[in-house]
Amino acid sequence: MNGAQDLGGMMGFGPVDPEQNEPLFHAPWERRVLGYTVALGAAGKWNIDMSRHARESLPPAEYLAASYYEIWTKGVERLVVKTGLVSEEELRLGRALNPPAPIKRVLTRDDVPAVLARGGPTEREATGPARFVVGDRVRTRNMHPKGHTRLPRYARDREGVIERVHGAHVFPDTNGHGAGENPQWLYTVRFSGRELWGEEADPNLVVSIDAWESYLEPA
Amino acid sequence: MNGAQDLGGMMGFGPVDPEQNEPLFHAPWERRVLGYTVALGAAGKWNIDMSRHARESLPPAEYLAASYYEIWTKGVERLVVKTGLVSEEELRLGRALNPPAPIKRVLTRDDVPAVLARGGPTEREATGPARFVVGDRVRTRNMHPKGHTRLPRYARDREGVIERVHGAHVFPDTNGHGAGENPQWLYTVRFSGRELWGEEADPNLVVSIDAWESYLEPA
Amino acid sequence: MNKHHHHDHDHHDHDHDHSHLSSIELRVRALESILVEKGYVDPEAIDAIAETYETKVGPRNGARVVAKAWSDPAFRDWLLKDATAAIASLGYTGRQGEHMVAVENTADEHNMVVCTLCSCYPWAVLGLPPVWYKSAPYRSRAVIEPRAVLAEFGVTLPDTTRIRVWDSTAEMRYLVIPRRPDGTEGMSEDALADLVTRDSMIGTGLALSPQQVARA
Amino acid sequence: MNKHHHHDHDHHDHDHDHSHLSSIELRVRALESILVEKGYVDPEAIDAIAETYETKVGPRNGARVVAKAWSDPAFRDWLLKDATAAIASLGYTGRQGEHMVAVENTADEHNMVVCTLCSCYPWAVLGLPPVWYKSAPYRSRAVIEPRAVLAEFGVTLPDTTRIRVWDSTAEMRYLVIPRRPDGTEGMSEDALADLVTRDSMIGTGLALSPQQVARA
Repeated sequence: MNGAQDLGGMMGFGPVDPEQNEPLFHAPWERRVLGYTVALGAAGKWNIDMSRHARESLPPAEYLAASYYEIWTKGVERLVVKTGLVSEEELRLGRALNPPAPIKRVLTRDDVPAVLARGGPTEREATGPARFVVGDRVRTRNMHPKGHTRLPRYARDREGVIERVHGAHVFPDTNGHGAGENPQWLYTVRFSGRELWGEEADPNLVVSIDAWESYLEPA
Repeated sequence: MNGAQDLGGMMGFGPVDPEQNEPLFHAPWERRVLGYTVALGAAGKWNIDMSRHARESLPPAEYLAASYYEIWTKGVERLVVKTGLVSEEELRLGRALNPPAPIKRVLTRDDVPAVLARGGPTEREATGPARFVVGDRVRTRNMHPKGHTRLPRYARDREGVIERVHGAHVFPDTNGHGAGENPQWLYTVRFSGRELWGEEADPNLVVSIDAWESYLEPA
Repeated sequence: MNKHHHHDHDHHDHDHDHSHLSSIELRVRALESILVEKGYVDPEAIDAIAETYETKVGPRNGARVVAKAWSDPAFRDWLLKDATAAIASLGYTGRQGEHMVAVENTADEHNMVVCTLCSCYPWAVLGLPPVWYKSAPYRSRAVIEPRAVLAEFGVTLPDTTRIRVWDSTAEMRYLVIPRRPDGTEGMSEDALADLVTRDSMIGTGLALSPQQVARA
Repeated sequence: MNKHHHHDHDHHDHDHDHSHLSSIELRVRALESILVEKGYVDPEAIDAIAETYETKVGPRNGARVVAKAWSDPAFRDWLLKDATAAIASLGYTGRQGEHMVAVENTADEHNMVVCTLCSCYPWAVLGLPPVWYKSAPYRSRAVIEPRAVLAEFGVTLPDTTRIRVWDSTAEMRYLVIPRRPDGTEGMSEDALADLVTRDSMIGTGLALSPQQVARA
């Protein structure tokens, strides 16, 4: 979706402001929401693309005003409600009212090291040959889906070059809506700064995105 | 600038929500800020493009969270400070501390009908012939200026057709920064929905923008 | 949650700007008092400006233009050819209407006006814009999914009707001439003007039928 | 004005979300208590997850990868060819590092990593991302004006150095191998790792010189 999350090339946010000796968390609640958001992965009720979509579909003014962990908080609230783990009323009242819904697994303390060390690889066996090889010239599609996508606006309908081929990976545009993994070949596509930003761009800038095969056409 | 004001094609804002029997103003302060923003035009300290730029360069989260007249309020606050009519300290304290700056004119009640009836036409005598005629195919430039511009992102680097020629008009990209009116030929450029939004767009959609000549190249 | 500190405003398009919402009235008043104290602004001029749009300049102006175009083919032709002059002949000129273009709905094409970059609107013929016109939902969606927007206004057009969206990115201001409803032959311009709603001149509505007006 | 009703948080990248900022802690706690009461989440697992990034997984992991690449040409070649396997050989695997790519800075090219669409970051080698990496200024500007961003980090490169920005739009995670500083011949991998800052592995910094480390 063309939402507020799609920030590449936007202006008006001011300078980057790195914090010296930044702590890992700025408040205890950040630590908690990180922890339970990750832990809830084991429940098997959603995938990472659904998580991202839950965050990016927050109202734009709310998304842009929120800190990262505020976005996580609102995201996980949406996910537990949408998947029926928690009712809106429970969330509003701040306490459990209904019996728990069945989940796949509860992560225990002992599971944590193995689960984090395993992560969630997204590479899958390819179901067909790759359409493109390194060096091919491609053009990204001009597409504006209302649902989840990982093709940023600034890189749509732009001509670039295949720089790497990464195997077949889970396709977020369907997986983010629970519509299946539908793995597709994934490529790093390189663009000149001028192709992306016009003739006034830095002549020594090259930007790449990682793009699924269906985002691309031969140039 | 690629700011939050450039809303065409963005998603996530929800339904349009027309209010039945909407009043002209929703609170007395809206009426006041409308009035003095318009009245201050007579001071001759800024032009309409500078007004627009003052509003659109608000931080994006603030812009999107604000109502129209809140944006006007913040815009006029910025303008009076920037042009030296009011100091930041005066604004903070809410009272005058320094003597007034010289202005061109104070609008009186009696002036209002004539001033509103005259408005601020932006057509100027052309300094050269128009580059395009009705029916010409053109392509908008891929440009991402940091300053004020009136070429929306969704209509950049798109091919369209000249539909109307409007004469030479004040150029906002310079006028908005006090860098002169530099009038240019102004055109209505028509695009197919598919050119703008890709092959999944409504086949019976046509969208136009009004574009200054320097936004355009022959297609 | 924790919304006790701000007032509930009537606006549809915002409820987020909490740092200033409760104070906006004070803020606007404070700046006015500085402007007046410094002699930059005459408070009576503020009232005169607001009164203009409260009592003189509003969608009734545009409705008269449309009614005349429906009634007078020569005026219609003039309006389509040089809207600024044709509209000025009725006395409607000036701020946010300096350069007018009139666009006519037909059986094949429906026109709709938006300003995606700010909220440009033909004040001289329609007055001040409604909140929805200035809101992010309308500004974002009118150019990419106008049919869905029209549906939210209760307007459903055949898929074969072309939607023609005018994004007011310059100082040209667009007035839609809605289609003249059936059964209005012989009606006076005044009576016809009653059929012409504000939304029908933005393109998010259609002109009313005489029956609809009678029921209202 | 009128900001008395909300707390001042330490964040750099926000101060607008006033409806929830004061209540976010309550809100997070309330959801945790529901999740625990319903048996979906074990509170000890929450601690174990946080502790992992507090004590085990952080930029020191990445620094060891870089130091080894500087010291061992065969490892460097492996890292550039198959970063996931090479990094796994040092014991760094898993969440937000499942698919790694290492990119090497040279005299001609400087690499920089961003995630414009969310905040993807190679947790397995760098730990949790800093606030600035997740902020709108960095995410918006890194792809359009990376040199200006670098300047804000105190990094000024010759105009002739190509800036190569990697926007992490998929599950590939990028680790920048900064240039090895001069005067580091013969240093141990442990000592070299001390030169490798987090920012140098994102591409918003350079590796430190031994003199800079000694002064710190």
